[in-house]
Amino acid sequence: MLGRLTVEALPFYSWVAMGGAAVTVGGGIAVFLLITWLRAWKVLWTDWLTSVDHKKIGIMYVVLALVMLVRGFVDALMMRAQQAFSLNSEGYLPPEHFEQIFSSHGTIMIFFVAMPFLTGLINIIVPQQIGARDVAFPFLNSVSLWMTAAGAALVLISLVVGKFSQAGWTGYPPYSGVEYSPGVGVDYWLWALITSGVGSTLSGINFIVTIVKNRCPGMTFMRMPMFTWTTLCISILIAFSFPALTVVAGQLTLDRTLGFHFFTNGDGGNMMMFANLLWIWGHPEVYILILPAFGIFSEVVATFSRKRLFGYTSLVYATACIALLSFTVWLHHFFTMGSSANVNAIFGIATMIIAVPTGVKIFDWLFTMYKGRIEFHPSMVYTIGFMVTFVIGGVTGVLLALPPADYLMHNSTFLVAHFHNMLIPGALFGYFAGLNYWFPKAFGFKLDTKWGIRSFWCWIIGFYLAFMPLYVLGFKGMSRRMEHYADPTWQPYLIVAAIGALFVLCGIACIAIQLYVSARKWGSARDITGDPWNGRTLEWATSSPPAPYNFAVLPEVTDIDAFHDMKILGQAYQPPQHYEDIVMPKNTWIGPALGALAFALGFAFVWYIWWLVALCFVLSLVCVGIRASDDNSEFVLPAAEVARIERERLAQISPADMHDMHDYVPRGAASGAPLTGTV
Amino acid sequence: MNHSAERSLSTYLTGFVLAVLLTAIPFALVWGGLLAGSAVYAVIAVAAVLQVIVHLVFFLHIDLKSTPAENLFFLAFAAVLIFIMVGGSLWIMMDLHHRMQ
Amino acid sequence: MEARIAGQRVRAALRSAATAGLICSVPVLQGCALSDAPVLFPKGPIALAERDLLFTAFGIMMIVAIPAILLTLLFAWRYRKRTRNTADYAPEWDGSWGIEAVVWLVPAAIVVVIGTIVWDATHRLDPYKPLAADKPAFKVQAVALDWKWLFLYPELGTASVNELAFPADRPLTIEITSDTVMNSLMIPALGGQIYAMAGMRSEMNLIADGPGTFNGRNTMYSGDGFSDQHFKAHAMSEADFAAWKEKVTGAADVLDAKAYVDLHKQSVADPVRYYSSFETDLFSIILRKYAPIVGPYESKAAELICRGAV
Amino acid sequence: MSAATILEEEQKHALHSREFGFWIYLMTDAVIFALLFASYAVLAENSAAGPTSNDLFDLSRTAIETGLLLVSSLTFGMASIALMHDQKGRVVQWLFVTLLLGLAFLAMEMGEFGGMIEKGAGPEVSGFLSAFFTLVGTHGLHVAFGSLGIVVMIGQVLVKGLTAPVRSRLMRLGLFWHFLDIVWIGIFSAVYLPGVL
Repeated sequence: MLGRLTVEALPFYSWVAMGGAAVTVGGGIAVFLLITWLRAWKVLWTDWLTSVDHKKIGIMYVVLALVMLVRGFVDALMMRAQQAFSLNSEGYLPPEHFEQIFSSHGTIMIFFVAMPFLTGLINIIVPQQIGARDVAFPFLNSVSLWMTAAGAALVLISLVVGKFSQAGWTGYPPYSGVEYSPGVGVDYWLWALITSGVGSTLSGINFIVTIVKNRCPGMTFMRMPMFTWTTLCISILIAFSFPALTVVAGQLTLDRTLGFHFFTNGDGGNMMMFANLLWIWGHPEVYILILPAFGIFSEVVATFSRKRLFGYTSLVYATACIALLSFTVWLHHFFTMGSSANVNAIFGIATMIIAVPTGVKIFDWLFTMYKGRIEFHPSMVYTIGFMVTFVIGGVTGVLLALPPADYLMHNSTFLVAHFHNMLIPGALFGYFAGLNYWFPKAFGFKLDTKWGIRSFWCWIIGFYLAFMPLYVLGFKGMSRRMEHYADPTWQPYLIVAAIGALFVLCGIACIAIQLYVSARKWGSARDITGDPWNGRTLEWATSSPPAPYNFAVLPEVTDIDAFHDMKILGQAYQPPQHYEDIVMPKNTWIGPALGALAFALGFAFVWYIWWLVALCFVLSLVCVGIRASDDNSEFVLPAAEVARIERERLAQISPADMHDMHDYVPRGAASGAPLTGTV
Repeated sequence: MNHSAERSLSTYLTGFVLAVLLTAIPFALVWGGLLAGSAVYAVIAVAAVLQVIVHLVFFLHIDLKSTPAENLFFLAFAAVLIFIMVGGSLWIMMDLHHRMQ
Repeated sequence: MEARIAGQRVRAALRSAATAGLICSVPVLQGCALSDAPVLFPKGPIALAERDLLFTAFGIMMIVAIPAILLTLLFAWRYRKRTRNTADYAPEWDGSWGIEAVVWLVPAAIVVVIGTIVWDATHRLDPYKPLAADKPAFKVQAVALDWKWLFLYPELGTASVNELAFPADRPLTIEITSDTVMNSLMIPALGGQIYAMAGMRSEMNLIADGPGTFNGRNTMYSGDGFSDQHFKAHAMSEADFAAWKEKVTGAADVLDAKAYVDLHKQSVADPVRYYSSFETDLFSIILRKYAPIVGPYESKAAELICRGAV
Repeated sequence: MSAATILEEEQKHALHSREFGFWIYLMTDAVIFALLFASYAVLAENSAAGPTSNDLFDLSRTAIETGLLLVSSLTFGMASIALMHDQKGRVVQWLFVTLLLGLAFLAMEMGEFGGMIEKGAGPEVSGFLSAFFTLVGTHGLHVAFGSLGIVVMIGQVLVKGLTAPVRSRLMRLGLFWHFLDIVWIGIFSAVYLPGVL
C-alpha cells in the first residue's frame, strides 16, 4: 500500500535529523497558524495562489526563493561550522548528515533559490519593460510556478520523511546509482530536479514567445532594454539546455527504478556519459543564472549613474555571444576524466573565449559610470561590489579553464571558491540589486536604503572572508566535500571561512530587517509616480504596483530609453485620448492543482507507491483536459473601469513628485530634432 | 506554420514519393548487401538527412520566404545545437573510449 | 545632501571593512605560511610546469583585471553624486569606437596568447604522455576501493594498501582503475589527477625532484569514508627503496583472489598494509569485472573476483 | 470596438503565440531526442555479453513500421487539405485513418518490445538495450500521445466544428505528427539499419 514507506522513514534516528524535521514541520505549522490567525486563507487562495497575473506570480517566485535561501544558507553555515571544528575529529556532524547537507545546499541554491529568484524578477518586470499587458501564456506561467514549488516541497519534505541525497548536487553515478545509494535520497533529488526542470522549461518557452510576440509598437529588438535582452537569451538557453537535464535525470531514474544500465558500473553502462549530458545542461545553466543579473546590473548602472547605457549594441552582442558559446564548453567540468590533449585543449580554449564578451560587459558598465552622477543606492552598491569581485572570479575561472592547471585544482576548494565567486557576486548580488531596484514597482513603496547598504557590506565582507581562504586551501591540497581532515594548517583558514559565513548570516538578517523596517513605515516611502529612481525604461511608466493590465494604452517606442524620453518630452503621465476594453485572463485553480499533483507524483515515485503514481498521472491528465476544453478563460475589463483606475492614479501625481529632467536632452528620433548634446 | 501557403495534394504526394524513395534506397542497400564498408553508412546518413529536409519542406511546409523568420531562426538554432551536442558528445566519448583501453 | 551622507556612509563603511579585514587576516598570516602548499611549491617537474602555467596565465590576465578593478573604484569615487562635483557630466554619451575596440581587442589578444600557451601546455602535460628520463619508468597499478587505495607493483610482484613507494630517480607511471564508484587519484606535490573509473583504465605519468614523502588522496567524493581516503607517496633513494622492497617482499600476507575479495569490502581509515605477492593479472581481472566478454572466466580466481563468490 | 471584436483580436494573437510556442516546444523535444540518439550511439556496442543488435533486429518489421508512419504522415496531410477546404467530414475521416495507422504502428512496436523481453533481451540486460528501449520507447510514447491527441481532436471537430481554436490545434497536432515521422527517420537510420550491418 505504501510502497517502501515505513515508520523507519521518520527522523527519530539522530538529533540532527530530528532537528531539521522539527524546524521544517514547525515552520509549516507556524505559517499555517499565521494565515489562519490573519483569516487570510480566502484572500491567499483567490488573490494569490490561483492568480495568473505575472506580477503576482513573480512575487510568489521571489518569496519562494527567499525562503529557500534561508534553508540553503543554514546548510552552508552548518558545513562551515563542521569544517571549522573537525580537525582530526568527527566534528558535530556524522558523514551521513554532512553529505546530505552539501548535497541539499547545492541543489537548493541552484534550483530553488537562483532559478525562482531570477524567474520571479523576470516575471514582474519583463512584460512591463516591453510594454505588454501580460506574458504570452499566463496559465502556463502559473503551472511553471507550481511545478517549481512542488520541486522545492520535495526537497523540504525529504527532511521529515526519509533522507535527502548524499551524492552531491551533481549526483555523479555510479555513486548515485542504486547499488551504492539504495535509499530514497537520490530519488528525492531526481524528482525535485525533474519537476522543477519541467517548470523552468515551460517558463523558458513562455518568455521567448512573450518577448518575440508581445513587444509594444516600435520596440524593435535593438530597442529592447538590456534586462529583456538577457531574459530572451536565457529563455533560449533554458528551452534548449533543460532537455539535457530531463534526459539525464530520466536515464538515472530508469537506472535506479527499473534496473536499466545507462550509468552503472559494468553491464554496458557508461558513467562518463552522465557527466557529459549533465554538463551539457550544467554549463548553460551557469549563464542562465548569471545573465539576468548582468541585465539587472545594466539597468541599475545606467539609472544610478544618470546616464545612457554605454555600448548598448556591444552589450547585446556580448550577451548573444555568451549565450551561444555557453553550449560549447561543457567538457571543462571534467578535464580530468582522461580525454586526449586535443579534446581538452579545444574545450579549454573555447572556455577562455567566453571571457572576452564577459570582460567587454564589465568595461561597458565601467564606462557607463564614467562622466556620470553616481548615486549610492543599495542596487548600485551591489553593482559596484559585483564588478570588483566578479573580475577575481573571472580570472580564477580562466585559470581553471587551462587543462593542466585544472589537473591541480579540480575537485579542490579552489573550485568551490571559484564558482561561489561567480554565483554570489555574479548572480545573487544582481538579484539583490534587482530586489532593491524593483521592490517599489512590485509593492508600491521603497525599501529602506540604510539596511540595504548594511546588508551589502555584510554580504561582501562575508563573501571575501568565506571564500578567499578556500582559494588558498585549494593550493594547500584540500579537496571539496571533506567531512573532516588531518592537516592542522588548514584549520585557521576554515575558521576564517566560518566567520565569513557568520557575516553572510548578518547580511541575510539585514535583508530581513530591511523588509520589516520598510514594511513598517511603508506609508512614508510610498512610490506615487511609479518611478522612484528616475528610471529610463518602460516598467517605470506604470503605476506602483501596476494595474492588473499594466498599461491602459500600449506605449509606442522610438528609442532604447523609452520612458526617459517620454519624461523629457512631457508625454509621461498624460491621459490618452480614449480608453479601450482590455481582455484579461481569469484566475484558475488548475495551476496549483497541477503543482500539488506533481508533488504527490514525485513523492509516490520516491517511495514506490505505484497506485498513487497512476492516480496522480490520471488526475493531471484530467486537469489538463478540463483546462484545454475551457474556451472561456478570459474576461473583458470595460473601458470605463480602466478609465476610473487611471484617473485615480493620475490625480494622485502632482508635478512636485516628478523628476527634474532639465539635465537631459531628448535623443534621436524621440526628440524630433537634431541632437544638441550637453557634453 | 504558414497559413497562406498552398498545401495542395501534389505537394504532399511529391513529398511522399520522395520520402518513399529515400527510405527504400538505404533499406535496399542493407537488405541486399549491395554495398560494403563505410559507404553504406554514408549512404544511410545522406538519405536520412535528405529525407528530413523533404519532410520539412513538403510536410511541415518550411519555406525560406513565407515561414516566419523567428520559426526559421529556432529551427536553425536547434540544428546547430543538436550538431554541437551530439557531435561533441560522440567526439568526447569516442576519444575517452580509445584512451581507456 | 542625501548623496553626501551616503558618501560619508560609504567612507565610514570602507574604514570599518578595512579594519575588520586586517584583524581577521592576522591569524592567517601568523598560523599558516604557504611554504607547505603543494600546489604553490611543488616537488616535481610536472606539477612545477602546471603551476608555472597557472602563474603565467594569472600574470597575463592582470593586464585586464587590475585596470578593471581600479577603474571601477576610481569612477565610483570620482563621479559620485554630490552637491558640488567638478567632474564632467555627459548624460547622453553612450558610445565610443575607440573604447569598444580596446575592450574587445585587448581581451581577445590575451585569449589568443593564453590559448596558444594552453594548446602547447595541454599537449606537453598530457598525463598519459610518458616522461623522458635516463631510466625506464617505474610502473604501478592503482585500484580505488571503498575507501582505500590498492597499489600493485608488477615489477616487484608485491602490493600495498594506502602507501605508494617508488624510486625517486625514475619516472612513475600509474595505471588507474576503480573497483567501486568513480574516484580521482591525486598527488598534488607531483602533479595533477585523473579519474579512476570501473572497467576503464586511465593513466598518469609523474616524476619527483628527489626523495621525499607526499600526500596523495582521492579527490572525488565517494561516500562515508571519503575524508579518510588518503595515502602517503614515498619517493625513495635507491637504498631506501631496496629496504622497502625487502620489507614488502617479506610480508606475511598474500593478495590472492580470496584476500582481494575481503579487501574489497568497505572500510574506513585502513592502516598501511603490505602483500608479498598478488593474484596473477589482478589488474586486468578487475577491469574485466566491469567489461564482460562472452565466454567463461579464464580462471577460478577471476571468477571469484568478478562475481564476489564462486 | 465591441468586447466581442477585442476578444477575437486577442484570440488571433493568442493563437499565433501558441503556434510559435509550440514550434519552440518541438525544437526542445528535438534536443531531447538528439541526446537520446547520442546516448544510444555511445552505448550501442555495450551489449555486455548479452544479445547484440544483430541478434535482435528484424528489418522487415522495421520496414512495415516505417511504411505505416510515412503513410500516416500523408493521411494527416490529407486531413490538413480537407481542413483548408472546410470539409468537416473529410477532416474527420482522414484523422480517423491516421489514427488507425498510428495505432497499428504502436501495436507492431509493442509486439517487438514484447518479443524482445520474452527472449531475455529486456532493457535491464545491457547498456545497449537500455538505450534502445529508451530511445524507441520515447518515440512510441510520443506516438501514443499523438494518437490520444487525434482522438481528442476528432471529438472537438465533431462537437465544436472547424472554429479558429480547433483549426489552430489541428495544425499544431499536424506539426507534432510530422515531427514524429522525422524522428523515426533518425531511428531507422541510426538504430535499425546500422544495427544489422
